[in-house]
Amino acid sequence: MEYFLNQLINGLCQGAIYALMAIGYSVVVGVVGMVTFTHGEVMIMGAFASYYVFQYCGTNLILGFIVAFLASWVMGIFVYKVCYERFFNSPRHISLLCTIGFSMLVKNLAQIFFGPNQIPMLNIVDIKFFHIGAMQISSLQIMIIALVVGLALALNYVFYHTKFGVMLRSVSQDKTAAYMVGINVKRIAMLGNCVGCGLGGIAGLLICIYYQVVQATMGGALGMKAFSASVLGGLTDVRFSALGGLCIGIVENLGITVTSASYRDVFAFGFLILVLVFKPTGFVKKRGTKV
Amino acid sequence: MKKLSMLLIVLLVFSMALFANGNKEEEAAKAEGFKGIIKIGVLGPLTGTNAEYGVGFKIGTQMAADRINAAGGANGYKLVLIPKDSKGDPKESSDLTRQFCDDSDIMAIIGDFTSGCCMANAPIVDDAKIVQLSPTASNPKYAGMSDYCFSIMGRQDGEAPFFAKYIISKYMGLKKIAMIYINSDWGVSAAENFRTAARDAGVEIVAEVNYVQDEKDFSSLITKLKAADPEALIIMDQGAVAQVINQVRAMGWDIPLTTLGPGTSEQLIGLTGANSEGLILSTPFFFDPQVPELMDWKNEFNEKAKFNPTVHPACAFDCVYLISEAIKSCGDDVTREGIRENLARNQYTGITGPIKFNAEGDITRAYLICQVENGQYVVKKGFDYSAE
Amino acid sequence: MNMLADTKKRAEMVFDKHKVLISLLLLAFLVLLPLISNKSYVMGVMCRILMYATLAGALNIINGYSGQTCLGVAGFFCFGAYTEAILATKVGLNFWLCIPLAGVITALVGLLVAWPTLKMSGIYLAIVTLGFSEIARLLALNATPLTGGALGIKNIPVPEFFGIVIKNSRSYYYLFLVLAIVFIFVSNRVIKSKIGRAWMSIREDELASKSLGVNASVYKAFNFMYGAFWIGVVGCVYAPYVRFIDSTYFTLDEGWNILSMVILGGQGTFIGPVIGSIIVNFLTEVLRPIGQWRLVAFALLIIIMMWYRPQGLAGATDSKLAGNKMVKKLQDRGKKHD
Amino acid sequence: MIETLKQPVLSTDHICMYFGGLHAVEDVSLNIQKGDIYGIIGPNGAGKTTLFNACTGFNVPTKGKVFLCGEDITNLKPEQIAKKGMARTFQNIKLFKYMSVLDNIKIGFHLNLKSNLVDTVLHTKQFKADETYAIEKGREILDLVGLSKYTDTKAGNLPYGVQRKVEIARALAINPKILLLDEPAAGMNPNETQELSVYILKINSLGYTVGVIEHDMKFVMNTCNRIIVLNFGQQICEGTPHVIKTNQNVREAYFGKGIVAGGAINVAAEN
Repeated sequence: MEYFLNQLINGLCQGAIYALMAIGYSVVVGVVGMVTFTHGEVMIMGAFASYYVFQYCGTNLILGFIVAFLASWVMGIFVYKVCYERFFNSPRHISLLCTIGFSMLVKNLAQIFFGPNQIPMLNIVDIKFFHIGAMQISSLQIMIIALVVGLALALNYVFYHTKFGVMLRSVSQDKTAAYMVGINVKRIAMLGNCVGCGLGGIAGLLICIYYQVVQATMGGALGMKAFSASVLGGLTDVRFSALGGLCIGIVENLGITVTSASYRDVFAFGFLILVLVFKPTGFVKKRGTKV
Repeated sequence: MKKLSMLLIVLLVFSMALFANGNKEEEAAKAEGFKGIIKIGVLGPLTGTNAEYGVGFKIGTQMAADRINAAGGANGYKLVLIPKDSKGDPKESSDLTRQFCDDSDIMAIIGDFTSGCCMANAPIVDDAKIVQLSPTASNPKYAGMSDYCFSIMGRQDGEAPFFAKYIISKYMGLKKIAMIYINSDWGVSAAENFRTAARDAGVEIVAEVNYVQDEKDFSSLITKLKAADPEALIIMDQGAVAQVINQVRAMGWDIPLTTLGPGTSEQLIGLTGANSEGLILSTPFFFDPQVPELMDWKNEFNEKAKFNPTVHPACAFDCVYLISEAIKSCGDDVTREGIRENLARNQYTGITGPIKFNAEGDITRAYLICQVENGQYVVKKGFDYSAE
Repeated sequence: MNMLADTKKRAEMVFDKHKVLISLLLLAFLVLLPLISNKSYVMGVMCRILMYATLAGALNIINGYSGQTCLGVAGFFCFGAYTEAILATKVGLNFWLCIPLAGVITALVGLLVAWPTLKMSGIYLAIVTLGFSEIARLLALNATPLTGGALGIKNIPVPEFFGIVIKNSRSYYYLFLVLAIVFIFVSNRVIKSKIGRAWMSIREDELASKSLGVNASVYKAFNFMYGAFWIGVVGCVYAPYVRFIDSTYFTLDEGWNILSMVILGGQGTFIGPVIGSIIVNFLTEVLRPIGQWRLVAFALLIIIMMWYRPQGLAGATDSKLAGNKMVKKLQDRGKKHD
Repeated sequence: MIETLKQPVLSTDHICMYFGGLHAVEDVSLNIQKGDIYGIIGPNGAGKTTLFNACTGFNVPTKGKVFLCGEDITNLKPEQIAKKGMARTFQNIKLFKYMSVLDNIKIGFHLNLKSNLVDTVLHTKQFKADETYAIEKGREILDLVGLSKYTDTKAGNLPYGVQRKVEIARALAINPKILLLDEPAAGMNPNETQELSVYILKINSLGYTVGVIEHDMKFVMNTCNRIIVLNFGQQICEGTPHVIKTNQNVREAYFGKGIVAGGAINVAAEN
């Protein structure tokens, strides 16, 4: 029993990270209105940035998160300029393929400049353990879950209680209409994209702290997880995407407990496909913006 | 229809580019006073996840070639190495192997790194009757695939039993262990052999889990293993060992760790820091600080590569010497078949120890027990297993 | 400007006149190539070009002609190859029987994948196919009793053709050549028929084609199956060609690789994927020395292509694939007329 | 004989279409007889297009039934309904822009072509017959409606008015029992509208039954022989142009009578 609870905690932690990735992802898709394949790479760039900060300015977690956020923000600008700006009126698949190209570009450049090998990220946080009966949870896991929840709430506030949030939502719902009422759609879209990427960067850093390693080739798989998580959440809905992330994380880990880790992605994507079969738009009732 | 002709033109250009070749090296070598040149193809993942090892191959082999040529070459012939990047991708590897096979100047192929690539190349080298001598392929099925396939890493079914019998049961004196291994051709066969050996040695495997390449999160696996409460954990992998170790410690599980695969890799210690303290592992070969020429070799390598060598480049180094020995004993008419025959027949002692191929083209190695003590690999000779 | 257009038209007319001649020339060149040089390396590369040309072509049927986004080509490839390998090694079935079997099985898998997402927007199909591709690979890696697991399947028997053993890459070159020609011939006929028109109408405007009685979901599903069929067939020929397959052959990168051929070469035409395959494989050979930078170059090429020629080098200019520039041009023309 | 005359081509039976709280179409019953040119008019937001969508299967009606020649087609999919013989055009032209006019028509013939995959690959008689049929009939229709000079131009390059005509011609290709036109004259200048009116009358004279949504009163009055007026989803009048002209409710609906208009504005504000 405790064993399963322990596994549940692992799943929860994993899921929390997926959730954070998914939140960023769904902000991007929601506001820009186009699907991206670059999210994984963007996240890893954030992680690398803060890795180098840790190298030269000592391990200061807060600083690390800020740097990761900003680095990915900048990446977001590039992504926007390259993959979105000129494709708002084009068929969707074009910008999609463009993002695929961009992610290939970033991934390989990263391999060239940072090397293909794993780079250790040790002792960023000193880990303590708390025992509740036979089940244990580490301070790192608590930190991750807390941070994710906090960010999710903050984002929710920004989205639904600030002027900026209203602009973001208006753009995500109807670009033309937003334009009519005098919102600078392209600028807002870019900002939204950057916010999403920034959150991705934080997620990236968290992942690397959790796995204690950063590697240029990590991005692809993570990006796909983020993608599937936010698809589960209906692609554009922040809260449901977070839920999707959690679900995938838990399903994965519980699946692994009964079989083997070789089936991890089988569980993740199998679950996704199953949900899509029965609820074609994921957890949400109806899709927000048409993507 | 413009497109059709466009296609035609592209094709023509393309084929022209393919057929164009020619070389001046022969004359250059003659001028230097060699009888001629003998080319050896070197395959390795110079890029990609295993790049570290591929680069190791390149440098190790080049060091060997330089030494041989400095000493008057292999039987008067200058050895020229042609390193190519297989990226650890079987398709890529096969193409490059074909390329080597076509080039009649190339007398032998050293490589590839992974067993998968080597096995993909086996039919090709078998057709071309050219030696494929892999420094590192340890899949038991590999060498048997063709008369022209050789490996000097020592097979899984050599190392794993040693590990079970001597390290686990004798040296550590344990009865219950847990096993985590990578689900790749290497890992699976390693685990397989370990299981059988463990059964013979009376060691019980209370839990075993596996994972695929590029796995990053081991927490649930570790929880699983922890639940079985073993006396020690054995990790079978090259790439992810460091992560497993770190995550085991990150989950506050202080269990004796042993690993089968990475050998005495400096990178491993770099990646794990204090976490790998006390890690026990087996290695066919160890850069023993007591042996000066080994240290020289290590330093020379480090100058060229800017990182410390594992066992793999050392094996690659030996491969070149093996080939050159084979060439020597070929006498004057050096042929691919000739090299194969002599390679199979010869006996040679390289820096990684004595090498004598069995009928299949594999060798059985003697292994050392190492342990990590304050960030250094230390050879433990707890008892003399070789006597048994 | 107008002059230029005229010369272009005239040139095309000339080419049209010599259409047959050119294609014959091309065919002769391809058939005689092995006699010019039978180096197994050259042959190997040619095999790869032809194989990928067919794969990309099949993918183009899905992505290019019916405008669906399939990213899981590696998965179907995997299914085809493993079907052949298993049937040939475990059951001892004749290679030539395996071909249709592998095709049909892959097609059915394709249906299975496409079905859940037919009613949804393309992006869902994209993620589902992507997931499927990974699932297929992992199943191949883990279903040890059937697929040999991580150790893969080795010594796949080589096919025989009336006593001629198809062993070296030269004979495979002819095999792949025939396959490619058959594929293009058949698909060309399909595209130039009711079915092909229906596919393209769906690509251009699904609502309109529905209002004309085109059963969009059925045709999309069929389109998916058709593409999957050919991918499976190629996989079936590929397995004995490499003699040894394991799951590492069918990673997502393989999928991206094939996709990039379609993108660069051009979608919505038959010549496009062929050119794409030639370019990518040619660059692969030529750019070997620069190692990793090669992939950077590919990535840049893809982006540039999306920026300036979304339909690809030889893609269908007069289609939705060509993106908004074409639309704008048309609208302007329309305005002028008003 | 009498019955067949009596039986309407398209009829809706107390059809309702609700979107959440919004009653877009409320209890509308209309009968379009063979040979009619049936106008559906009403101010913006009166639910005309929604009614069309409900008839053609693009939306499933909340309540009520739709009959095509006495056959219940209420819950069928658009393509099935098209198969039953109902063609429609769209408010914003939905041509296959990049295809030639003839190809557009060809796709219209989709339902009439019988050849299957085998025929296609082997180029059997069936296939050849189909192709020739498609091309000849296509040209025939284009001649009929006087568009033959555009046969090989790309649909997207045509002027707006002509695109309309092509779209209608394409709808004719499925050889429909009834043809529904959604605001064909939208965005046209008076001359084009005039031409269109002639065009539709011509099609009608070829024996096609036509249902048309339109704002342009003049156009409707000159073209249609029966008219239904919708307002806020409810049908307020049905009959010949003359009846409509003289109907009090219609005047109110269009030119407003204090309360009605006021109420209207309120409702509009709510939705």
